[in-house]
Amino acid sequence: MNLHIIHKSANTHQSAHNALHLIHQDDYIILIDDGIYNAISQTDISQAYLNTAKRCFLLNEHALARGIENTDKNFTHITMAEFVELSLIANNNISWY
Amino acid sequence: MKYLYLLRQAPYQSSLAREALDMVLATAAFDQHVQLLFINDGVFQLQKGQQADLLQQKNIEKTLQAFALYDINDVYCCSHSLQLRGLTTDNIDASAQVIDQAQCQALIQQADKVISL
Amino acid sequence: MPNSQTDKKTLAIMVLSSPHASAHAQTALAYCQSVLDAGHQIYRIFFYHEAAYLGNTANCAPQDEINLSDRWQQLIQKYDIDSVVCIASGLKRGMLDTTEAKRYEKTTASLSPCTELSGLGQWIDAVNQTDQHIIFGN
Amino acid sequence: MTVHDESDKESFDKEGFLKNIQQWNETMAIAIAKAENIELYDAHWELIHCARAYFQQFDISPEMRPFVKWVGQQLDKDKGRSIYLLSLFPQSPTKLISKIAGLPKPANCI
Repeated sequence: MNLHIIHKSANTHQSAHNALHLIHQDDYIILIDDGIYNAISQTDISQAYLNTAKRCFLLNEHALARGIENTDKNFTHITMAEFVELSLIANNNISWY
Repeated sequence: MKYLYLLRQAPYQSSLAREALDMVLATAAFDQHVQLLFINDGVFQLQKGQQADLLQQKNIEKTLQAFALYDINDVYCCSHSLQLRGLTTDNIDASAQVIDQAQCQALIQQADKVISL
Repeated sequence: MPNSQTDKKTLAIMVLSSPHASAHAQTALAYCQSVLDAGHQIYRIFFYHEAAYLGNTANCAPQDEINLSDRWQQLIQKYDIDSVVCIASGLKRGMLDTTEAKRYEKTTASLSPCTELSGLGQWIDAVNQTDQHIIFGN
Repeated sequence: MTVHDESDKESFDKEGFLKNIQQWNETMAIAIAKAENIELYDAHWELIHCARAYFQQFDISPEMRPFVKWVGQQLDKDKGRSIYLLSLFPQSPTKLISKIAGLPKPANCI
């Protein structure tokens, strides 16, 4: 399992879309920073992530900081401590910024 | 150790493309096995005919020619990225091997260390 | 090599963002704190590209704003973490220690003494020696 | 000895590197080499020109291993060995050759 870390909003940065091409069916993704906006429900990008990756996470405190509550329920909210553990069990962390 | 670099940056917009190449060359200079995947706007680094001196910048295309001296021979380019940008193999450096999505993913799977820049 | 007695791991961390260009330098700081809180070990932090500015001692933040360079330097000191500002990135951006200030005939050494200027070899070494590496972009 | 004499202060920095590499010429190379206690013979010049060609060709400064390979390709296989470079430019050959050949001062990056 590789962990794809998505930092940017798909609305402004192509990198959020570009990640899709390299996400393997066994890979996980986590949305952090402005990547959080990509989890908003019923957006094309949120569905694309959910259809591509094995599991999708988002960093809860970054969602709260932005006041974002309407995220797709299939994204698992995790803490920074859980993000750390996730990044440590991955074969590689692949950052998209 | 097998390193795979994902080179995603267009050459002259910021200094990151150049600094990524510096990292690539340093990795090779430290006797690590280096593989490169030019992907997304990174494929523009492979574009032929760059005249970076017009921007008073160092020429990325020239630096790519030094790969062989560093024993960097596994240079790949994402076909999907080329296609989206209206490029063909005729436009890019001949040393890069054009590969499809499954091959890109396979490269990542078999690398020890993946570095995304 | 992974330590099989415990699940504690070693990490190499690269930061590419300056304090103000994006949120990533702050996210990286929170990540590092969380790594240490969990008892894992940071083998080395490598500040590359715009993150060279995180080694700056000369920036002054208003009292109601966070001074991210200071926070990084405090974390590094508190946990005695090995940290490196890439010398090529640093020199270009005016992050000089006393040796380099002398070498380039500049009057000010702006780099925090808690970090050092060194080459990319320190990053390659860190990636080779650790269980995991992670990059916080620009 | 780094700075050659008072009149050179404008052209060279404290370590004896040329400040403006556009100004480089062979006379300057001789002066820089002399300050490093090296007298330049044909074998030295060959490598100096080789380093300048490397810089022209790749837009990067020569590092030991790739440069050794380059010298082997450009000159003679027997010359493409680090021991040969060391015999002519002791201690740190690529740094010294870069200095004498008017290439950018290395950032001590490696």
